[in-house]
Amino acid sequence: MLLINCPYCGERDQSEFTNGGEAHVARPKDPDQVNDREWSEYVFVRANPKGIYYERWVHTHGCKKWFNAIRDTSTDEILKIYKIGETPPLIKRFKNTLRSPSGEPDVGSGNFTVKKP
Amino acid sequence: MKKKYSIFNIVKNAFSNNENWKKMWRNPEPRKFYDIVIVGGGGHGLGTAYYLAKEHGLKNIAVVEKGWLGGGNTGRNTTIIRSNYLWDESAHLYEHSLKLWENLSTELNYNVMFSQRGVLNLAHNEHDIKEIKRRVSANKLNGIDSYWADTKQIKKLVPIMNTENCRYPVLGASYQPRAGTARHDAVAWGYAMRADELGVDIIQNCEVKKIRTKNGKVYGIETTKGIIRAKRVGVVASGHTTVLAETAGIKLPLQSKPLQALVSEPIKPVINTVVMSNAVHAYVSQSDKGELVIGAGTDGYNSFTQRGGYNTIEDTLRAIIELYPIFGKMKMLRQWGGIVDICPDASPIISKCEIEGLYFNCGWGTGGFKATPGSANLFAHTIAKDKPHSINAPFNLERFVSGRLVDEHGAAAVAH
Amino acid sequence: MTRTFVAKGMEIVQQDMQQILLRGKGDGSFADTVNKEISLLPPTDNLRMINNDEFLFAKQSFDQWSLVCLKPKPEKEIFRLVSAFNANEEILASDYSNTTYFEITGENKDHYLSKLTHFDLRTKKFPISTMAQTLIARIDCSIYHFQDKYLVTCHSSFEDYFKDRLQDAINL
Amino acid sequence: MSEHKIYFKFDGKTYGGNEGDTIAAALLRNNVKLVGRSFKYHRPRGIYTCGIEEPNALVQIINEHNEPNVRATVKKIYEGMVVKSQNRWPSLKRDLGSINNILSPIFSAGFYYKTFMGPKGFWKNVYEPLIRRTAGLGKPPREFRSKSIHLHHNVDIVIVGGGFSGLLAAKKLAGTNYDVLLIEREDSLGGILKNTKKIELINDQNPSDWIEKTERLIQNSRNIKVLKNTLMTTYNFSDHLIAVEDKSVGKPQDNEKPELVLHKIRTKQTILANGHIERFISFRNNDLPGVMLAASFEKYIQKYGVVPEESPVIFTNNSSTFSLVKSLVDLGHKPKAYVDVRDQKKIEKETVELLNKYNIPLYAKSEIEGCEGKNEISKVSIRVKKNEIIKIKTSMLCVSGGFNPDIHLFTQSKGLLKWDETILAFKPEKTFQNTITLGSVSGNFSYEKLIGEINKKLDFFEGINDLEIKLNINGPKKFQIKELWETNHAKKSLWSKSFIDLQNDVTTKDLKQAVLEGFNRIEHLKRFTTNSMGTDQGKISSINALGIVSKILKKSVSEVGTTIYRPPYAPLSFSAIAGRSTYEFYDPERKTPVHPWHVKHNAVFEDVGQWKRPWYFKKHNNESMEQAVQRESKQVRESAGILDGSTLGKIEIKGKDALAFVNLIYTNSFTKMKPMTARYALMLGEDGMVKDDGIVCKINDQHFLTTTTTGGAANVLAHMEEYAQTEWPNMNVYMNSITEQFSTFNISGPKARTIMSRVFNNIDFSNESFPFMTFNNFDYLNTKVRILRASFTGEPGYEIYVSPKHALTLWERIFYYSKDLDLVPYGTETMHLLRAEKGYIIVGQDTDGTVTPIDLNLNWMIGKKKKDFIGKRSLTRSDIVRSDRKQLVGLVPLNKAYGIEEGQHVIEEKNLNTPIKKPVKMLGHVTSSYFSPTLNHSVAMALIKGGNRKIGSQLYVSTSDLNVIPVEVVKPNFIDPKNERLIS
Ligand SMILES: Cc1cc2nc3c(=O)[nH]c(=O)nc-3n(C[C@H](O)[C@H](O)[C@H](O)COP(=O)(O)OP(=O)(O)OC[C@H]3O[C@@H](n4cnc5c(N)ncnc54)[C@H](O)[C@@H]3O)c2cc1C
Ligand SMILES: NC(=O)c1ccc[n+]([C@@H]2O[C@H](COP(=O)([O-])OP(=O)(O)OC[C@H]3O[C@@H](n4cnc5c(N)ncnc54)[C@H](O)[C@@H]3O)[C@@H](O)[C@H]2O)c1
Ligand SMILES: Cc1cc2nc3c(=O)[nH]c(=O)nc-3n(C[C@H](O)[C@H](O)[C@H](O)COP(=O)(O)O)c2cc1C
Ligand SMILES: [Zn+2]
Repeated sequence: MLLINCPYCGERDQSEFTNGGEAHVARPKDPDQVNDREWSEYVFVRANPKGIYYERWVHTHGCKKWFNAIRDTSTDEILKIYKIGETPPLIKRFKNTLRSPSGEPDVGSGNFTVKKP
Repeated sequence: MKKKYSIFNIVKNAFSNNENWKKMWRNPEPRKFYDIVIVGGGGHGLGTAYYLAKEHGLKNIAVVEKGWLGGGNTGRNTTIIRSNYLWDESAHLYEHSLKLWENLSTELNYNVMFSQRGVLNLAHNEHDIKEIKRRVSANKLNGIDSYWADTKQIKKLVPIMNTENCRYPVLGASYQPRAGTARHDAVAWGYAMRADELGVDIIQNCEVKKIRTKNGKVYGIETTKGIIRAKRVGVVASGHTTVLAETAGIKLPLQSKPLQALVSEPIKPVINTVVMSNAVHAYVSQSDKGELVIGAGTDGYNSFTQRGGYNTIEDTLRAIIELYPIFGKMKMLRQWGGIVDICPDASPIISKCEIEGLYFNCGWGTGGFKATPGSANLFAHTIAKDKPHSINAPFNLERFVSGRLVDEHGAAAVAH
Repeated sequence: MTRTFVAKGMEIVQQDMQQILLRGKGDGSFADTVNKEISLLPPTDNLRMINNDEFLFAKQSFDQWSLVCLKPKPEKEIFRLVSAFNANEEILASDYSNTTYFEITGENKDHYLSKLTHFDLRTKKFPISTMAQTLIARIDCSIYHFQDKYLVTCHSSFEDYFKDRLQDAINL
Repeated sequence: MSEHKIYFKFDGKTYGGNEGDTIAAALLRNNVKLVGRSFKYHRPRGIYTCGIEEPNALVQIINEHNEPNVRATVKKIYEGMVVKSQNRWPSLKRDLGSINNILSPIFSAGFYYKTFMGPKGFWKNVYEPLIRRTAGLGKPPREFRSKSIHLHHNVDIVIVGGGFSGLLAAKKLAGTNYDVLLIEREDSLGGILKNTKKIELINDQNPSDWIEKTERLIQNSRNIKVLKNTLMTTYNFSDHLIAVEDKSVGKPQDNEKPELVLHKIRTKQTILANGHIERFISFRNNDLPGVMLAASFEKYIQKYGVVPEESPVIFTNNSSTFSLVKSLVDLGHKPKAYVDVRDQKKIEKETVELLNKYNIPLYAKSEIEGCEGKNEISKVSIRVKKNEIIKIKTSMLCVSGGFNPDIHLFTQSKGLLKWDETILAFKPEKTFQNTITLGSVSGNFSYEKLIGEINKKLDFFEGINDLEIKLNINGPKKFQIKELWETNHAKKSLWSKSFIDLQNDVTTKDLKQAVLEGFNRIEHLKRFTTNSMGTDQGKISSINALGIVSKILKKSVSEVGTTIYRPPYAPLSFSAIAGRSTYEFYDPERKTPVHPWHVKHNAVFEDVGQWKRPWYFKKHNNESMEQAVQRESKQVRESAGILDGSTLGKIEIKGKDALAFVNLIYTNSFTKMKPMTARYALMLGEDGMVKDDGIVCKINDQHFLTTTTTGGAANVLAHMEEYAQTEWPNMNVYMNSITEQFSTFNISGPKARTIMSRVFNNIDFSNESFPFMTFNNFDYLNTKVRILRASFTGEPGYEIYVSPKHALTLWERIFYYSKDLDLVPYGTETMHLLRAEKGYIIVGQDTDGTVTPIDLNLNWMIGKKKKDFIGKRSLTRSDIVRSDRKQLVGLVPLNKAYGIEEGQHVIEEKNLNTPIKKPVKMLGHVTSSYFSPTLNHSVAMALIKGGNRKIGSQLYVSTSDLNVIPVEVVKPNFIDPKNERLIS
């Protein structure tokens, strides 16, 4: 259960929010100028990285405002929250396989919890 | 078939104190080159390798799995199998699979415990009723066993269900008697054993890091065990498919989300039918071991952590005890998540792509276990012939450009 | 109708109040328009509420305010205020009077509410004279934190459900 | 001990126990050792532990709604409690299922997968039903509606475990500015101090006095709250914790009160001080009743005052069993033998001295080979020097195989573990969340180091107290252990078993077999053998299994790894998780202000989202829905009807850019529209599919009012907000949902105008001054109304918007004024029928997310000149412009007596050959179908392939019993196609 820091209301339980998928996907300014493939990418294709992910949330059961977040989808850690319109901050990909609880390790799936000898 | 399992063979082994069993599959080191590499050792991947060898007589095949066989969604799903889908394309796909299920234990000589105990999909409002009746009609005309069950029939199948005295009463259901469940792990193991027997190299603990291409053609894969060259690569990595596709420069319309499930403590049988409900979101069946296997809805955010939000579990159990008040005294034994890859139209992709020799089988989302034999069989066909089978032809990648989706969300919009 | 729920160290009174929901930039022209009608300046800090005997004025987020009439007014007066606010073309004012209002007092009010909401009511997190929009008993509510009481509001179609939940939480 | 005896029943026989006894303690008090049968082989099983880790002693509580699988070692007795053993028939002593034990060599790991495959049909009809009959442990519970509640906490620090370390941590935090919650699963604090003789004195006081004093200090500090009888079960992400409190410990359940409270906790820091779990050692028949973990045995003595056996045999591989000996000798009892696998030299001198002092035989460098007995142990075999076996008679054997830090919660939090060679166990290595581990859960098994550890780890908290503790320790100060997971059997037998998972009947042989078959990964081993998949989740067995497997695989335990720990820590009640938001509170029922009137007038309601909407009104009790709908529909067309449309979503949109905004949101163009007029509007998704519809009223270019479908209200507002905030943040536009601020009534029918003129006698409703699709605000009584001339029935109609406070009054006034005008209240079903006669669509019924406006022949609603609107671009994709897409048409049965069923399919075939073997080609399906009382035949709408071109042709519609009905394809407009009545 994430604890999400709404930029307008403060820290709230995840159950108050709705995720809005990838952030910074601009709608084509002039849809008629893009071809079918480009348009289909806008409508259907969203980034789905394992790791650093720029995404949107909306505080559905609170202020109803949208905002952006950077979350590591391999750990669910929220690394940064920023408002709509703000320049997306750069987060250096942090390499910390030890911390990743993503659950598909080499031997037993409990093994990510075990420090390698 | 070399490894013949039977009661005689079991007794024989019993008398040697069970100390002479043979390995179910080898543990080979990867070769430098394969004709075909399948990425992903789930049911779909192992099955694909099996059918490539068995039905297309192909050799020099490897399955590369980053963890352990069946450790992905194959090993963490609620095992519901049915074929009563709305659109013709889907109905043909899942019915193809269901027919294979009906003979799978015999075919593999490994009991996958396919249990045709019937599946009910409940209707809780007028909108559900309309949708379900439409689906039942379409199923019937497609030759699939599908019926409208009224509350009385439901009560007969599942006496413990609370159909009236609840917020959203049960008004009816679709019922497919041939549908049911299977023992998920056995499916992966059975396919693995038989594929191995046909010469397929099954390589575990080997993560594919990158798909290499050259001049628009597949060249091979980079793995944690080194580079493996391959003429054709089939990716069946469920939740991780986009991660792999991206390394070949391909963007797929998939989102990976957690889907959670839980089991209760085991009890003597009380529910002999699989029951699903969309409006009151929960589905349940009881395993042959006695625990209730309960599925939740997907969590609404992308994640690769194989766990989801606690609120989803709470919502699921609210629905469960609303529908089955006798489960108020049951206890949750264990709760887990898988990562499902969801397509915008809730239908899978079994398709070639713009890179020659690269094939994708993905987008099964919350419902691909039931498709395991069918999907594997059709994917093998697609790879072997470099051309889709007529059944999987509609499930191509082009559909997102042209708009010819197979939208299995059903009537997602609500009336009035 | 004033309805009361009582439990140990806690009392809930349902009140008749009225409300106007305001949207706008919150700039000078916004403040002027509002001030002219009710002689109150809109709070500028997010989640801050100010009040006098007549009105409670709270900023719910950067472009949204709620104005609660703590003492009932003739309906005509509300209509007048709404149109006066709406005369400013950069303000949207909607009559939100059809809302349900509960005042909760007593030293056990936090404990009691914690049966129904995950919201952090500790004063260090939810200071006096602030407001919050959150979930109580799984429905959308606003909570206004007064010196010695909470004012909780929700949509009126949830009124029956909400009252039943309040009573249930008292019983158990 | 307490004088007060409590009487309860176990398997029909009455026993007496003491207050505070668990079922297990009370049974041991009565010398009952056999309490259940195992899962697979139905072997007799007894009480193995004294706590939540119990794998064997699971019972059913009959008088608590038949609750199954209750741990006898946790559940406390009360007067009149009725308990039964599980998984046996006909009785616990003589259980038919135990025949499985004889067949056990066959039931080896993975047995099911290798057989039961043929002949055809046998699996389904013979084998599976047989297997299912043996499934499960307890019997299903009985119906019951729980009153368990939730309680939320927001705190700074949670301490899990009120044992020695937990108490010390709390003591350090007492009086600070942190809000602290201390959670202890037992009914008292103290943990190991209460359960063992390990500590003699703390600051020169005996431990129970020290606990009491410390507890008082904690309770008096204003910042620490203590919850007892509360089990921490779940450690979620973001330091979100779930704990469950048992409210009916030692008393019968009161069905009117919460029996459990689920605590949902948000914290900043979590201190895990939840201790350790003792391990066993596998040997032949290590599952026989009478085998018990050594620390558990001591806990029965210290905590419950029960001595399960005065002279047991003790078997150990570590230093901890000293205190068990001490506990026994202090009471004047004497263990029969003390068997230690360690070399005599390695055994702590305190232990040797104590054993010598009381003349207790010590067998060093020896091990238990196995034990014998029928329903409980009668003798044990000890392998002493040079493989020599000696047998000793005893009824109990206490085993200690070392300790595992109780890492379950820690790994749930995603912390990392490390194998520690000195304690031979996994212990926390790296935290993932804000977690601190203290005491034995952190792998610190030394009391001396405990104070230092706590001082160090809690140092960063502000204003923390100093701890000064002096300890007098009984026995060895340092924990020492020698690795031993399984002892050797004296001889090989097909039937001899040493167990690893007692609950799921997994033997060490099964593990070996699994490895032989290639399941050499721990997760495979688990699934193939079902090891640690029981209700105890392998609390005492899973690490032992790793030990054994690592030996077979010749790998280190670290390399083998653990299986993943998943929540909950121990089985957690469904109804506690669900809390109060179920049964009567499952989902709110939203009601309109006129609801009471509807109830009074026999409305039957339909669930639409959370709303209760009148579906139809029963004129009398015998009237069927069909009759009512036919009557209502006819009456609307002949005179007038009124519908409560208050549930429709309503949105007020305002701002300088409002016009541009609505032009982008809807397909229609609103630019040329005159102020105070209205327009039927469509909303698409970016994929070009119809998403919602409604009426848009324009007050002026800056101010609009729109309606949405009832079910779509929230989504439509969210959709608008999303675009306004994220896509076009520079647009000056605001919107408010005003759904609940206005009640809406739709009056329509030939007499609608008369009714309106009577109710609002100052308004001119003539076509000239109040034309179709215009609206205005009016003063009415003490309030205001907005009236819109629009219709969804094809009759002249008006929509009245009024403040909900006045809604019921107005509604009643309308009836008052219509007494002689035959006004009928109608529900959603009649509304659906009337609009279908006109060919108006219902989004969600005639559309399903795959339908474009073009498919619906609503091209006229697309603002052709608009450069852009949401979904526009998608309408030109190749598949969307195909002329053979499904299009909306009307259907009329050729034989007017036939009714067409909704959801049936339109086909070209005259007959269906049943049973259907080959798929039948379907053109599309019937989206709406009603019997029109006005036309006296069925009218239907359908989405069929190339429908527009098929107008006038004959096709067939299937029926649910697989017949066909010939139909004519027509335009979907059955009544008043020229709209003459509508605008009359
Ligand atoms: C909780 C839950 C409940 C479900 N319930 C049902 C149900 O009731 N009925 C139903 O039909 N379906 C259900 N499903 C869906 C179903 O489980 C999946 O659709 C199906 O199992 C997918 O099979 P697969 O073989 O494609 O994928 P998987 O079994 O996930 O196999 C993919 C494999 O690829 C491997 N892999 C990934 N990346 C790499 C890489 N880079 N290199 C090497 N290997 C890699 C993974 O480790 C994994 O083993 C459920 C899913 C979940 C999570
Ligand atoms: N020398 C030895 O033989 C030996 C062996 C092991 C430990 N030790 C020592 O024993 C001491 C143990 O102290 P400690 O405080 O770590 O353990 P403890 O056993 O005293 O306390 C743990 C407490 O946590 C409670 N608890 C456990 N899980 C819980 C849950 N999920 N929810 C709520 N409560 C829960 C238990 O009921 C118990 O009261 C340490 O000092 C350690 O060094 C000594
Ligand atoms: C159909 C099904 C039945 C299961 N039954 C049990 C069970 O009886 N006991 C148990 O501990 N786990 C059971 N599990 C859960 C597994 O232990 C495990 O949690 C799940 O496969 C996910 O893997 P992971 O937890 O290792 O990530 C079951 C899983 C499935 C899919
Ligand atoms: Zn917010």
